[in-house]
Amino acid sequence: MESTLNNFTIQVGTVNGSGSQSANLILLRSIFNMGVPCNGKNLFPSNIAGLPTWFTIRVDERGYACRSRDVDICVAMNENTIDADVAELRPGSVLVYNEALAYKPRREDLVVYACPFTTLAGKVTTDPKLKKLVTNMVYVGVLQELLGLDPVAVEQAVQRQFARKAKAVALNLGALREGAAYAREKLRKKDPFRLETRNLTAGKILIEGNAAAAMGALFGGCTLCAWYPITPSSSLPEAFIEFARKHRHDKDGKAKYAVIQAEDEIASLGMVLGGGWAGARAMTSTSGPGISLMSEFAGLGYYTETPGVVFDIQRAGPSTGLPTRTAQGDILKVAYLSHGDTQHIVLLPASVEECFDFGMAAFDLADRFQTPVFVLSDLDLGLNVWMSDPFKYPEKPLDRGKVLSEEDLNRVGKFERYRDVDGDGVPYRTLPGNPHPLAGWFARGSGHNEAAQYTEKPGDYKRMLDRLAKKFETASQQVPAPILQNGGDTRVGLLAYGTSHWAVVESRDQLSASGIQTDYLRLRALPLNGAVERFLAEHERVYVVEQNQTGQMLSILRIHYPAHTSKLASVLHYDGMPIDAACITEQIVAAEKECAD
Amino acid sequence: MESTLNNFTIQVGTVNGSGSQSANLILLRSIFNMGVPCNGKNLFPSNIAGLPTWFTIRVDERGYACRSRDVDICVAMNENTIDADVAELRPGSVLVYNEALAYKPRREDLVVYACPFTTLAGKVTTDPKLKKLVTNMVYVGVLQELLGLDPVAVEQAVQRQFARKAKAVALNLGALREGAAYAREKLRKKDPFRLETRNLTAGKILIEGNAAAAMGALFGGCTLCAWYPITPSSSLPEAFIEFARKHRHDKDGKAKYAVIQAEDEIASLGMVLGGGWAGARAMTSTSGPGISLMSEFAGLGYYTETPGVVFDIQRAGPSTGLPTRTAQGDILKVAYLSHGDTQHIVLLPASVEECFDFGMAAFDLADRFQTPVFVLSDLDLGLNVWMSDPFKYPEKPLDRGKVLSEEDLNRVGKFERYRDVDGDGVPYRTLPGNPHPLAGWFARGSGHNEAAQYTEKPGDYKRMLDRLAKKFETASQQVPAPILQNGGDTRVGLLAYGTSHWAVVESRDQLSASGIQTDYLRLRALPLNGAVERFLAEHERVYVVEQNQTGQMLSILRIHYPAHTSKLASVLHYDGMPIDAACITEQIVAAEKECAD
Amino acid sequence: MTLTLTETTKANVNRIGLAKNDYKGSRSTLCAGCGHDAITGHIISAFYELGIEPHRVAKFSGIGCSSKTPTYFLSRSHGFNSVHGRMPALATGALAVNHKLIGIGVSGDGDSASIGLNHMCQIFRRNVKMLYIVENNGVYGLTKGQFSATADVGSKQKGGSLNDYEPIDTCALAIELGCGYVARSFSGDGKQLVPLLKGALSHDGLSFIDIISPCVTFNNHEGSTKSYDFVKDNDIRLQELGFVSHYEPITVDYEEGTTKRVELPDGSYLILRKLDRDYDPFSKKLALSTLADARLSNQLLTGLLYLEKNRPSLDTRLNLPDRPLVELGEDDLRPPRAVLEQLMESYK
Amino acid sequence: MTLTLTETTKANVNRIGLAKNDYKGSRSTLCAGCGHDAITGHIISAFYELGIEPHRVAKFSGIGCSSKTPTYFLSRSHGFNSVHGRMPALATGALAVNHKLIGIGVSGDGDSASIGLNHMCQIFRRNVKMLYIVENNGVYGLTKGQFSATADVGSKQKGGSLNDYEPIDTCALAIELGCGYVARSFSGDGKQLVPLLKGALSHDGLSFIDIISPCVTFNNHEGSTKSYDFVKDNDIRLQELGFVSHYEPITVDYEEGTTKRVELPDGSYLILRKLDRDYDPFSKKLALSTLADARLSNQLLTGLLYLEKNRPSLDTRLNLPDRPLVELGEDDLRPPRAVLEQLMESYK
Ligand SMILES: Cc1ncc(C[n+]2csc(CCOP(=O)(O)OP(=O)(O)O)c2C)c(N)n1
Ligand SMILES: Cc1ncc(C[n+]2csc(CCOP(=O)(O)OP(=O)(O)O)c2C)c(N)n1
Ligand code: SF4
Ligand code: SF4
Ligand SMILES: [Mg+2]
Ligand SMILES: [Mg+2]
Repeated sequence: MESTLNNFTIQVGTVNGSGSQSANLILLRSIFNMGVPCNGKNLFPSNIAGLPTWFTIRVDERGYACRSRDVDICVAMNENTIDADVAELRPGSVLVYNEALAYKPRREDLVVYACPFTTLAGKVTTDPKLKKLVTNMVYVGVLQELLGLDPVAVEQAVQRQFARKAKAVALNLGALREGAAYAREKLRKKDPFRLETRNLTAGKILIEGNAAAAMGALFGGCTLCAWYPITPSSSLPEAFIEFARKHRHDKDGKAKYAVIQAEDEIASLGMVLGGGWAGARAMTSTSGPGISLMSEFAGLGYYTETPGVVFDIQRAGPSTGLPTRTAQGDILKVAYLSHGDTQHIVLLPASVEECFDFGMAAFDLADRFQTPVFVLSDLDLGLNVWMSDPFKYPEKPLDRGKVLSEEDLNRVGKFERYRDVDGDGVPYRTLPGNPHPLAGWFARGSGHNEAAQYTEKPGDYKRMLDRLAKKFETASQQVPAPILQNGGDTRVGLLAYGTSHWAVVESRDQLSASGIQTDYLRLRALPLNGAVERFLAEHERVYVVEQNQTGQMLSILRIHYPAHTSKLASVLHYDGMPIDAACITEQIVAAEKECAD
Repeated sequence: MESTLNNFTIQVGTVNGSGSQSANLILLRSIFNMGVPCNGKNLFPSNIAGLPTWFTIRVDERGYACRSRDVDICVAMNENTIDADVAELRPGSVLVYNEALAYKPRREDLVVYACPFTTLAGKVTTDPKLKKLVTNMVYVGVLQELLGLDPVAVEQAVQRQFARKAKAVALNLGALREGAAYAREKLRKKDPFRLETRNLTAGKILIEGNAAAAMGALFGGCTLCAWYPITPSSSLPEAFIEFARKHRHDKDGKAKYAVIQAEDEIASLGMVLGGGWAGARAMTSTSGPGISLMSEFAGLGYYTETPGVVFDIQRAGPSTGLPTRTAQGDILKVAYLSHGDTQHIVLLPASVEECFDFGMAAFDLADRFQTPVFVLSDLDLGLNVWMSDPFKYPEKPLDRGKVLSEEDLNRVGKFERYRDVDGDGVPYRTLPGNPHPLAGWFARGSGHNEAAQYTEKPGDYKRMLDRLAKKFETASQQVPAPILQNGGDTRVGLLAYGTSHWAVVESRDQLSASGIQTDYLRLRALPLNGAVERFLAEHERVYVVEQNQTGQMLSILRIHYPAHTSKLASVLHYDGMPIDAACITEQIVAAEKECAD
Repeated sequence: MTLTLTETTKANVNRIGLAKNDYKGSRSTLCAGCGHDAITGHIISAFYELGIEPHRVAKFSGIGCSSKTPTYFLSRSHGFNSVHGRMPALATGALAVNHKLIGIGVSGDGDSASIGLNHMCQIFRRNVKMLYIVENNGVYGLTKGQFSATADVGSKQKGGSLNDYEPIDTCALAIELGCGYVARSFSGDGKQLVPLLKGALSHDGLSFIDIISPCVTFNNHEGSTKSYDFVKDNDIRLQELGFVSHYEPITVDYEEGTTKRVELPDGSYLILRKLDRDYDPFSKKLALSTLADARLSNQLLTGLLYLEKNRPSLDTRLNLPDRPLVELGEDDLRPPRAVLEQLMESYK
Repeated sequence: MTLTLTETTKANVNRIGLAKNDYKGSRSTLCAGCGHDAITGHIISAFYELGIEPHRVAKFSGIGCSSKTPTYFLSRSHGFNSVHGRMPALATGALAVNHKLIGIGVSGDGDSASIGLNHMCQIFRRNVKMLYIVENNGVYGLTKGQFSATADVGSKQKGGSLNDYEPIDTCALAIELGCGYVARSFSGDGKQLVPLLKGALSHDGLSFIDIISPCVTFNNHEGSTKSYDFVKDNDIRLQELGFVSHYEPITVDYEEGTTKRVELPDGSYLILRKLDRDYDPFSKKLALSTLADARLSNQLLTGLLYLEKNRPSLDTRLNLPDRPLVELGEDDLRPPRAVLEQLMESYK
């Protein structure tokens, strides 16, 4: 059996809008403060208040960070879900529940702790609103006692959570202590789950992907953020606003950035392209429905060769789908977004660190290749709290790409906007306001020649398309390269991208334990490049792991690597929950067994 | 050398807005009236008046109907293009030009006929506006004489063209006769191109694809047409309006149809889905940029399972591209239009007859599968004049799909909107207004279960997606099947769809002449079905012919038939002009040679 | 369930024998105290009291907290919760092919004045016969409180930032663009809102009601101009309203001079009782200038703003037969063989 | 080339030493006689006469015959012919990051009042400093003459069908939504239009000019309300207009009482000479009701409809520094290492 020391999953079931989020974050950070690796996932409804919500904390000394399918400790605070929550527990799991709920425990195979949370909360405040809020803190106190949370670590976490409000700190610590005291006095530890101080989180940070990406945009030199609210993307521009307010004002208090809440996603991308054309680094952030609305402008950006950055925080579903659930369902769509022969550079961050890095790199690539760059994050990465090494300050300066200034033009003496001067498919551009008499040119989404003049001539038109293809060929060599992890056996390869990574990491260990050694290539961008082909060539069977129904990345691989397509198989997960390791392991073990048969 | 009797191509270069279109159509129809197969292609600028435009007539007794790369007879009426037009002629070609142009013939290898068109037109009218218009008729007269056009056939064509205006008929016949007389008296026939009466067009029609599709919609029972103007789509709804005005009014003069010019393409598709949900057959028609804008609603239609028909008359380009040039560049985009795991039924007409047939079938399929159906035509098919057998009246009644009436509900006694009752993935629906107490249900683009209730449950959500996949599996068996033409050799297979068909037909003969026998499968719809796989399995090499840059159908084939993907190769054409046979033949001959090497 | 109903069901059933419960929907999942829930209650009252058969109703919405509400009333009707901002298009299509349906669209200020502004404006022009409600809270509730395009200049976001941009007055746009029934009301004022809703359902054309509907979670604080407190302090009623259905005898007594009876196309009456000011809802110019003045002086004017009875609705403009298009049978839908033959002849 | 220029170039160069030719663009490909070409000519005159350096100008457009025209003037400027209806978004983004550019957007009635209506309305609210021109011919020229949303009810299409839907009065919307410089003019009236254009370029905020611009090919027949003949018969000028640039001495003599001098933010003056009526362009209410009356009586009012000088433009609202964002260097764009370290600390 697996050790249960510093290795278990807690799930807290509450009602959204009930203030449980601060208790959950305090619990998470307390564990983190003890030096034990952990991360937190929020499972919430597409609703503002009153519906069930769950927070899961995965504590794992080995550093596994994907969702764990099984819950070890269930804290049940919501009458409406307690039955279902309990039904899903494995034998031996722990149930901590609020006695105030109309619930009678029926399962004998669980370790059950009933606690009078509401009564205990009543001891610290009589204000009914406050009481409701601090009820959640009581369970943190109970868990502190049951799991062996370091009280200092917890107190630090509380201090931090309510930083600016001493009263709130006192109140919450009070509730916490009530819970701890109750557990100490009334509950007898009957379960195996324990925490012990380690030194594994020193120097690390806890952060959501959207905040990390916004920070990337800040350090990436973004000066225009045009956006339209949508779950789960909104917190990205909102974080950008917060960072920019703090770190991007000049000494006169003027804003060295512009944020515009647009009327819709069409306008958001329009503003971004306007900004990019004028020479700024501009971004927007959205999710599925917004991506669909951006299709037409995406094509304009591609064909006029205008830089811009689009963050897509993917959520589940065709159409509105499940706005508060995660997926990797836009990749095929975004890769070719817009009618006609259009394609895009797509970055695929798997971690909060890559949200930051690619958040910056996206702007460099957009400027370098003069084209919209899409960064495909997802709800799991964007909204959940991940442990990470601190982000590294970029060593290289901004790459502003091929922009000709007045002096450049004086020197070069000629300029044609869409001419492939360097043979890499990437032309030069000038920015509006450039006073050189040669600088002016006219951008258009209709047919144009090297000199940016309107044309309908078949040859001109085809030549421009062919140069665009060459540009993307060049880009494929400069986007973030895939990362290879060798497992020492070339029979089975795994391919994944984005947040599926974390489940793959754990699954590879599970597979290895069941005798299947795997190599693993993590894709980090489109267009794909040579390393992918090599990986495919070198392996007998390659499983492509992704969180969508139709195997969208598999489709892209099949399009691009026909020679290797027969060795590709899909490992899919598409029910809206983040993918877990067992789901991959089971599918691969079954498939490998078939191969062996 | 090929026979030049009833086998040549005429190109007339004029200025758009100069009234040349009626002369061109008269010329085309005169040939048709002689029983000689022919069709006409209009090459016009994205402009209203004043820019160069060309009309080509391919006369071909064998029935070849694709664009011919070479022009045999060039009628040059436009000073701005005459030099370029002449430069492209092969030796031995004919040049007929207007002496009034500032042009000096320089090529010795052509048969040149200079005609005083303007002067001759001046003989029939002094009104400068009229004179400009009838100048074009003079060249028809000249060609009548030079090519041996039957004067009766010509006169019929003139009568028909100006049906309601006796004066116009007289004037144009006058101009025509001036041209003929001039040619008779002043020109000595020096070229080999001749027409001779045949009996090959009896009973046939000449029609544009957009008119044919509109007629399909009329006979398909469409009652709502919501549209937004865009080239080259507008003439489809406009034809529908015309047909409906004539054939869809009740005895009180009321309209048994509704046409709404929407504010944009988003609203067009929204209206269509509203109409489909309410129980009508509704359609819209658009082109690339409109398709992009429809992305979000397309996903709503897919996921709520709402019928609707979208005609996409494809034009060239990413973005605005070349609005008046043709392409097959939307197929990959439309197949998966919208974010998330969305897919669509797509019909691929190759002929005006199929525009009519699929125009009807699209509504049956939309109702049967309760989903948006896309009909992908293109500019070449939609706007050009094609010879065809007359359209056949449908033998089967309308298929309105699984709609439960009040009586049905009384009988069945239960109803869940999204339950897979029949095991084919296709659920039942009720329409608004149904008074049965069980009839009401709520459509939503967010997660829903069998009973159409909101849900975020992973299992519910996944089950609906899996049923949708099953529905499309069922659909793949009921969409128009591919058509096989056996060439008796299974080494080389050709795959094509839509208008590429016509070039393939001719190219197969050319290939055969150079010793390459081919089988040919013409795709007519997505989702693809078993017949395609069989064809791939049976051939050593399969060339996929299409009019786009990236091999979009090839990509779809690669996604769906990984086992056969290595034998697929692209034959592409993407400069905005309709594909010609030689372009295919050359690419295949070269590729086959490589295989042989 | 947090519905506030305007009246308790005195009689147990209405004129078509249905109980109020028959007009309800599934349980609301909105925040307790949300203005939208109160509006849901008033909608239920209006339909119940009018005795409309639920199956004749078609409900439409976009996306947002407000757009969720059609599930909370009339569960026996068909409904369509579509995509953000595009409800008018969907409703237009559905009601064009079945103009016998009683259409009700519920939207939010974000849905209608931000992303969906174009479609809202165009449906005013098309005058689709339906009731169009904007549940206006000045913010995007469902995405957590960002300003919408109806937020007033200087109004304060929960986080503290002020709105910089001119608000869009949807009623002024409706009047400007030719809508024939335009009203503004408040979610908490059933006495005013229910008659307005009933009047709207009796109007022949598009009727538009902008209802201030406080978002208790994100826009009910001080400094907000869409809070319960602000409305209470600044609401000025243009008139007192009553409604008499075409099937009821007129029992309301009305004084000459201060009360006006306006007949609606279905024979019902709106009763307008004069309050402080003498407002004439038949003048477009007056309506527009009154709204402009109110905005300048930070007043919230509620009541019937504008009424114009004779604008042709979409189905009239489309020259539709009485029998809705969806009821046409195959004979009507597919012209006979002879028509195709005739058409083919014309292309020969 | 079919440009109609308002005046022949008397002096050969303007105050910055450029000839009128330096303000021209490539050859127009529009129909001979198209109103749009005349407007192009007036735009050239305005920029030439104001002596604006072409490189400081950024041109924007959507899609349509009208939207093609930015290629026909100021070829030394940068320009962006974007997608249908979305020009305002593009211009907003570009001018937010470089508010020193002199922005001019040219759109059509289809582009702005049909597909792009939302974006046009929102740019009024945002008050982006730029000149926004709608070349209004009541039809979609480029797609061959379908009605646009500005076509008047009952106006006749070339094919003969009548328009059924209320027109959108873009000027009324502009005024309603807070635009501070709103005018209507006619492509053929350079005397009025050129001063209006110059005034617009001196305004600090969005200036909007709706210019009736007949489509000779599809909407110049009898029964059209956007034909040359209709305009000639129904055009009523609100005032006579003149413009005096901030760098010129005021030489126009003006009579007390009948002439008004309005100073613009850059020190230039608009000169308004009273005609028949005494119109005050500073009153929003008057502007709106005057427009409403004119519509009822089928009059076409041209001239300066509304002027409000002190609304903050977008760059002010965004609190932007004087130096445009695009000119910020790496030091400004990327905060120093210490900031990242500090941020990282806060997440530890
Ligand atoms: C295309 C698209 N963009 C953004 C969203 C996210 N979204 C959902 S609701 C909403 C705003 C709703 O605001 P409002 O209409 O005022 O409704 P309220 O919630 O305030 O009642 C937004 C932006 C979406 N669903 N679709
Ligand atoms: C998304 C999209 N839909 C439709 C079109 C087709 N289209 C091109 S121009 C135009 C209308 C232009 O009308 P207007 O703006 O009035 O310009 P005008 O030609 O009359 O000057 C349309 C519908 C398009 N280019 N893009
Ligand atoms: S967030 Fe606001 S609008 Fe949404 S349900 Fe809660 S109170 Fe109502
Ligand atoms: S079609 Fe009309 S708008 Fe277009 S160029 Fe010709 S006259 Fe001008
Ligand atoms: Mg709202
Ligand atoms: Mg127009």
